[in-house]
Amino acid sequence: MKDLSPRSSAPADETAATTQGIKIVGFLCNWCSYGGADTAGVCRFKQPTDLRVVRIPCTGRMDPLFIAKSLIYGVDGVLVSGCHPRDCHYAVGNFYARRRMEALKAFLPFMGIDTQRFRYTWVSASEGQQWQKVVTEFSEQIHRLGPNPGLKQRSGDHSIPSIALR
Amino acid sequence: MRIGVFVCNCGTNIAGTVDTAKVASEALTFADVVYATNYMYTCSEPGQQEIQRAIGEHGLQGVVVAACSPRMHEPTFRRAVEKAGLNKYMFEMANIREHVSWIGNDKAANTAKAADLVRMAVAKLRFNQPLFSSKMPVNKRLLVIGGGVAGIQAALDCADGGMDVVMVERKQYIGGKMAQLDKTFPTIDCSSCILGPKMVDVSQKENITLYASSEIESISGYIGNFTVDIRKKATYVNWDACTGCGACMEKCPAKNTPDVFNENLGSARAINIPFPQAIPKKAVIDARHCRQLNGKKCGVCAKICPVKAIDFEMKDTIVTEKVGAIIAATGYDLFDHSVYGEYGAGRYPDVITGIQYERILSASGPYGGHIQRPSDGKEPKNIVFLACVGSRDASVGRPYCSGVCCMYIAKQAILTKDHLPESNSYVFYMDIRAPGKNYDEFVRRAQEEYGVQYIRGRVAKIYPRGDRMVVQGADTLLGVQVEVEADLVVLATGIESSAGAGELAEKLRISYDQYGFYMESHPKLRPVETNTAGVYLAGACQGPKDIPSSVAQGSAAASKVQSLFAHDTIETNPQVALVNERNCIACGKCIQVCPFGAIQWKELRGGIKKAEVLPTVCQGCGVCNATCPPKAVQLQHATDNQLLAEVNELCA
Amino acid sequence: MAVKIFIATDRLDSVLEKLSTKIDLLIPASLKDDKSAPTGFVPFVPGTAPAFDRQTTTPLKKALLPQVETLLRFEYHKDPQGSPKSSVTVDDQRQVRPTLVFGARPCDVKALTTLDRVFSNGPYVDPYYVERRKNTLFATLVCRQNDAKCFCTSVGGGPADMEGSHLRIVPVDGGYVVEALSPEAQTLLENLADAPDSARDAQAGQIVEEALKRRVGELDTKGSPEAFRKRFDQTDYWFQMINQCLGCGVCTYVCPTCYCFTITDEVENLKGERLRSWDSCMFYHYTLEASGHNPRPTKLERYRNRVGHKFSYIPERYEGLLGCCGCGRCIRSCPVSIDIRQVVGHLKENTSE
Amino acid sequence: MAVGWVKRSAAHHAVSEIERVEKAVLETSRMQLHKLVEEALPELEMMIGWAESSDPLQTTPIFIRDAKSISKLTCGPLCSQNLTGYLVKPPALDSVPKDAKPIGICVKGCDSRSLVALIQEKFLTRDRVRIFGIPCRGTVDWRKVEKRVQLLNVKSATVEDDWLILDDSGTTHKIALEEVLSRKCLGCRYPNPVIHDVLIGQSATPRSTDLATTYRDVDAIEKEPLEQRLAFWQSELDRCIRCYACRNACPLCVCQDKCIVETREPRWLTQRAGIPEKFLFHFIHAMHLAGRCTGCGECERVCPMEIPVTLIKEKLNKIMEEMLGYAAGLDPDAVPPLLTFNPGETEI
Repeated sequence: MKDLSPRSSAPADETAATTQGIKIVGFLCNWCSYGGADTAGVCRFKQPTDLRVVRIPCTGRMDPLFIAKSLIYGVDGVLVSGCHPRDCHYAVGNFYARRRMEALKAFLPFMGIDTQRFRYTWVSASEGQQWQKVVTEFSEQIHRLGPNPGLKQRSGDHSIPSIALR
Repeated sequence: MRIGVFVCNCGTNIAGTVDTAKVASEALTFADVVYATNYMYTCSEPGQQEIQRAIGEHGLQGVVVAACSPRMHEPTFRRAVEKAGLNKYMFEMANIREHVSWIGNDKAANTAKAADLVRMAVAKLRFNQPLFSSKMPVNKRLLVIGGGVAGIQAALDCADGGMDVVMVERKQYIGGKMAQLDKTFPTIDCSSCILGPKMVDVSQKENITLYASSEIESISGYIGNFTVDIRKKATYVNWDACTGCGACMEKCPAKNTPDVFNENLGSARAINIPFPQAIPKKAVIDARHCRQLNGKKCGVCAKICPVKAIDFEMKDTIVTEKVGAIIAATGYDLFDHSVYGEYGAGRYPDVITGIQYERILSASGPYGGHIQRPSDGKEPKNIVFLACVGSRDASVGRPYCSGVCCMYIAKQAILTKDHLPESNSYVFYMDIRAPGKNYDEFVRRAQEEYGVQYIRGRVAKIYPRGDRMVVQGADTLLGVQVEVEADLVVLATGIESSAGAGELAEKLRISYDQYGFYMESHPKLRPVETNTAGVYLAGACQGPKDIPSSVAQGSAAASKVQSLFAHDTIETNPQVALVNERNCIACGKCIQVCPFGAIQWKELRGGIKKAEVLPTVCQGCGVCNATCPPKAVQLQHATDNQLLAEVNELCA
Repeated sequence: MAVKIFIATDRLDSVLEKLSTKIDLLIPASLKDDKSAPTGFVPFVPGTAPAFDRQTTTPLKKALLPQVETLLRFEYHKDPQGSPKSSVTVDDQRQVRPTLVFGARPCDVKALTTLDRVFSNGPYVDPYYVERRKNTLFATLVCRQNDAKCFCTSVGGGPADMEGSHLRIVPVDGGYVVEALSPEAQTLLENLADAPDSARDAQAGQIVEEALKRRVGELDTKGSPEAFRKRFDQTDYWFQMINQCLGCGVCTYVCPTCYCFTITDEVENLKGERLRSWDSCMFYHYTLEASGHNPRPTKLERYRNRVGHKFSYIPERYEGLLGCCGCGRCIRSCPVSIDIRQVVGHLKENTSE
Repeated sequence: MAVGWVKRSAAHHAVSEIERVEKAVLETSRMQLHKLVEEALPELEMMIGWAESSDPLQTTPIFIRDAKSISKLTCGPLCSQNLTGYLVKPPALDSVPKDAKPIGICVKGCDSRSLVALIQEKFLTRDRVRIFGIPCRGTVDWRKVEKRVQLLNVKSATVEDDWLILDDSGTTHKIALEEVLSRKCLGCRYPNPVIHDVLIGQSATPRSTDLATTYRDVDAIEKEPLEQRLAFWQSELDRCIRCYACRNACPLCVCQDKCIVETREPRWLTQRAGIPEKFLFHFIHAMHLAGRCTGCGECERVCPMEIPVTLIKEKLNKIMEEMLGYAAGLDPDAVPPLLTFNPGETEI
C-alpha cells in the first residue's frame, strides 16, 4: 500500500529515543476511536509508540475508577477516546462518560494528581488524521511531564506539614 | 489456562517494523503461555490450520493472535478456534499492525510495544469465559416509518416477498416530496405518473397496513420483537366511511386555509383532500382553521357529507403494532431561506423556492400548470435560479451539498423554456454537481439546447425595482458584477433533515449526525443498517438523496429485512451485561442508566429484588457496568477483571 | 540490685538516640506533624517526640503482627519451550532485628499474652510471630493517669503490671526513672545515663506503689463465659445492645488482642507473594464461605462473636485468660459509642428471662 | 474560626438573642421531642433517635419500640450521628415488614438531606418514615474538645448559651461551643431539616449561604501547589487502617458488604497496605458518592485516624455544584447528575 502519510507530521523517529519507559494507556471505544486508530494505521500516519490501547465497547463503559487506578498505580498518562457526542454507537454512552470524566478531571488535581496526565477526546472511525494529532499531542505532553511521580512517598513519613483546615 | 500466542508477520506489513520472532519468544516467558510462534500470514488458510493444529497438539485453552485490527479479522480467527473445538470467546487479538507496525518505524520500540500488547491480551484472556449465544424468535412483520418514495419502495418489496408491512406516515397522504414534484430529472418523466401506481399498490396490497396522519409514539423491544405504539391523529373524518368524494371540500366556508400541499401558493379549505391522486383519498379537517372546531357555528361539511363521516369529537388514538424490523424512511425537509436577509428573507412574493416552482409547473398545481408570478399572476419573462441556498454554506450551518439542486434547477429551466419559449432563464451557481447517469448531459442540454444562461457566482442581493426583482451578483468566471432584472426568482433551497428526526431517532435508539441525518452503521459497507440491530434506513433521512438513490436504498433496506426474516430465529450476541445476583444491592442505578431499557427488576423468593438483564435487548455498551457501585453487573467479555488485568500489565 | 537510670525530659531524645545504636527502637508518637494527631508506635529517629501522655490510637500488636506482612515470595520458572510452571522457587527468608519498644503501656504488653497463646503455644506455632516475639523487648510505662474508658484491672491487668516487660519506665518530676527488669535489659541501660537520685528513686517507688493499688474499671467478668452461652440465641439482647453497630472494623483494628488475619497470594505473571494481613470478624467477608453461604450474615452475629471470642471462647480454651486487656480503645474509637463493658456487663443480668 | 459569625454581625445579634435562651430551649426541645414521640409511637413501628452513652460527650443511636424508653431520647449539639443509614442498611430493619407502620427518625439539617437522597434513589419511600426534624446549630466534635482540654473522666456535658460545660472529675471546663464544632458544621448551609413531618425547636440560621464559605477548606487545599497537595494526601491517607468505618457510617454507601474494595470478583484492590491501595480505596468511596454525597460528614467523624475524608467528597460536591449546578439531597425528584446526561452540555 502506498504510504500516504504527510512526511512533516512524523515525529515518531525523533522522539523514539525519549519514549523509553513512558507508558500511556488508551481506552478506545470499539466503534469510533478504535476504528479511527485503525484508520490512522491504514493511512500510515506516524505516531509516538508510548500508547497501549485497551479496547472497550463504548466510553459509557468507562468507569472513572479505571483512570484513577491507572494513574495511582503509576501509568504515565491515560487517554480515553470515543465517538463524537450524538454519534455514539449506543446513542448516549458517551454523554454519560463525558460528565463522569469531566468530574474526574476536575477532581484529580485536588488529590495531587496532575490532570494533564489524563485526556479524553472524541475521534470518529474516519478521523485517522485527527487520531494521529491526538496521540502525538498527548504523547508529547506526557513526555514534557516526564514519568508519573506516582505515590512515591514512603509510608510512615510523618513530617509532611499539614494544611490548616477549620 | 494453556495459552497459545500466534504473532503474524503479515508479509512485511508487520515483520517490516516489528521483530515478530522476538515478540513470540517473549510471549513464551509469560505465565500460562505454553506455545508461541510467528507466522507469515496467520489469516490465510494454512495459518488458520496452524492455529488449529497447535490447539490440538498443545491442548490450548485460549488463543492470542497478534496481527491486524480485530475489527478486521476477529471473526475469522474466532471461527478458526471454534472449528478446533474452543469456545470462540476464548480468543483475544493484539493489534500490532494498525496500532504498531504501520505507525512507527523504530523497530525496537515497535517490538517492545507489540510485546506489551500481547502481554495485555494474554492477561485479559486469563479472565475470559466461554460465552454462548441463545436463539429467539423473529416476528416477521416490518414497520416502515415514512411513506415517501423510499418507504414505498421498501414496503412494496417486502410485501411482494410475502411479509406483513405496517406503514406509518405523519401526513394525510403518502408519496412524500415526490408527490409534489412535476417532472423528474434527467428523463422529464411525470412524477405523479411514475409514483402514482406505486402509491396505489400500497393501498391495495392486502399485507400492507397503512396508518396515514399517524406518528410513532414509542418503540420498545429489540430486533425481531419490537412493540410500537402509533398515535393516530384526530382527522375529524371517519376514514372507514369517507369515500373521498370531495363534496365537503367544495362547501367548506373556511376558504383562507393555507394550501400546504401547494406550498402556500393558493388556499385550500379547512377540510381537504390535498390532491386528486392522494392515497389514501380521505378528507382531513385542519383543526386550526375549521370554524366548527374553533367555536364558531358551522358544521357545513357534516351536513353535506353523504356518508356522515364527519366526527368533530374525534380524539387521537394509540394503536399498538408488533414488528420484527423497522425501516426509517422519514425523508427530508427544505431549508428555510428566510435566514437570508439579502434574498428578502421571504418578504418578496416573487422570490419563491424550488418546490413552490414545482407546484407552479404542475398541471394539478395552484395555477393549473401555467407559469405565472404569485404576486400579480403575470407571465414572467426573465427567471433567475439561485443554486446553493442553504447548501454548502457554513455560515448558516449547512456546509454540505444537497446533491439534487443543480439537477432540479436544470430541469426547471428546461421546463420553463418548454412552457414559455420566449422566456430567459439565468442560473447562478457555485459548481455544477451532476455525477449521475445522464446527469451531466442533462445540464449541458439545458445550457446548450435550451439556452439557459449559467453564471458562476453567488448572488449578493435581491431587491425590488418597480414590479421586478433585481438580482445582483458576481460572475466569477468573467470577474464582473452582474445584475439581472427578474420577473421571478427561484431559490434552490437545500435539503435538511426532517423536522422531528432527532426525537424519532431517540425513540428508535439510533444515532444521528449534527444535522439530524441518521447515521448508518458504516458509510461504505453498511449503508442501510444502523447500530441498533433490526433498524434500517432508506432515503433522505440518512442524507440528501435523489429519487433513484432513495429507491435503491429502499430496496436495499428491504433486502436486509428479508434476509433477517428468512430466519425463524436469530442468534443473540452473548457479549452483554450479566448480573451477579449475589452482589446486586438492588439500587436500580443500572435500570436508570440503560439506554436500551434492557434491565428490569426481578423478584426472588421472599420478595428480594434484583436487577436482571434481558440479554436479547442488551446491546453491550457497558454503561450499567460503569455505573453499578458494587460492580454486580458485569459486561461479558469486557468485565472489570478483564480490563483491570490489561491495565495492571501497564502498572507494573 | 536492679539497674536504674534517670532520664531527664530534655535529655530524652539524646538518650533514645544513644539507645538506638544498640537496638532498634519503636516509640509511641504522633502520626503527623501535629502533636494532637492520632498516635501509634513508630521507629525512632532522632527528633521524634515520644507521646507518653496518652495511649496510642493504634495498638502495639503491629510490632509483632504487622497489618500486612509478606510471608513468602515465589517465582515460577519456565523452560525455553514454554512448558508451564516447570519449577518454582520459594523465598521465605525473614530478617528480624532486635527491637525495643520504649514506652509501651501495661495493657498493651498484657495483651501479648493472649497473642502468645494463639501463636506460640501450639499446636500450631507461627514462626513469623515467634521470631519477632523473641527479638522484641518492652520498656513499659507505669500508667499514672487512666481515663474513663480504661478498665485494665477489670480484666486482670493493672497500671503497673510489668508482666512480660523488660524495663519499667516511671514518669517522675523532670523525667523518667527507667529500671531494668531482666538481664538483657540491664546491658541496654549500660552507659546510657546516671542512676536516679534518691528523691526521684523514692518518688518512683511511691508512684509504682500507688499504681499497683489503683483499681481501673468496674467490670466484673466472672461468670461471663456461661452467661454468654445463655445469651447466645437471644437475638433481642444483641439487637438491643448493639443494633447501632456500623459493622466497621475500628474496634478490631485498634484492639491489641484481636489477632485474626487473612492470607492472600498476590501474583503478577510468574512472580508472587503470600501476604498475611489483619482481618476483622466484624467484616462480612471474614466468614463468607466459598459456596456463598455466610454463617454470620449480619453485624448481630458478628458482634456477638467478637464478645464471645474475648469473654467466653478464649477463657474457656485458655484457662481463664481473657481476650481483652482493658485498654478501652474500642470504646474510645467506636463511632456510635458502643461500650463493650456494658455489653459484657449486661450478659449476666436476668439471663433467666 | 469564628469569622463566619463576626462577619454577619446583624445576623449574629439576632442569633444570640435566641442563644440566650438556648439552654431553656434545649430542655424544651427535648421535652417537646419526648411529647411528640409519645404521641406518635403507637403509629410507628419503631423510633430511631439519640440517647446518652457511657461517654457524656457522645450520644449513641437508640431504637425505641416501647414507651418506657422514650425518656432516653435526647437532642442537641452532642447528637452528632446521622441516623438515616439505619433505615436502609441491614439488619436494623430486617425484622420490620415492608408493609408495616412507618419508622420514626430524628434528623438534623444535614441528616435530612441524606434522607432526601435515599428517597430520591428509591431506597426508601417517603411514607415509610415519620421525620422528626431538629434544627441544628452545629454538633460537637469530641476530638476537638480533647485537643483543648485533657479529659480524664467526664461526668457530664451540657450546653448553655454559647458554651459547652464539662464536669471532669470535679473540674469544670467551659469551652466556647464555636471552638469545638465539627468541621462540616462551620460551612453549613442547611441547619434546618429540608424534609420533615414535625419540627422541634426553633429554626437555626445557616452559617453559610455561599459556596466560598461552605467550601473554604477545599479552597485552602487548592491554594497549595500540586506537589504539596499530593504530599498532604499521601501523609493523611497513609494513616488509613482500612477499617472501613467511613464507608459503613456513610448513609449513602449502600453497597456495604458487597463493596468492591473487599471483593475479588471483581478485584479492584489487594490486601497490600501501601499508599496506592489507600488512595484507590478513598477514590472509590469518593467517586461512588460523586453527585450523591450530602456532606453530612459522617465519614470524617467516625475516622479513628482523623483523616479529613469528608474533604475529598466536599471537593466533588463543589465540582457538581459548579459544573452541573447540582447539590445532592435537596430535591427528592431530581436524578443524581452522574446517572443522567444532557446532550447539549458541550462545555461542561
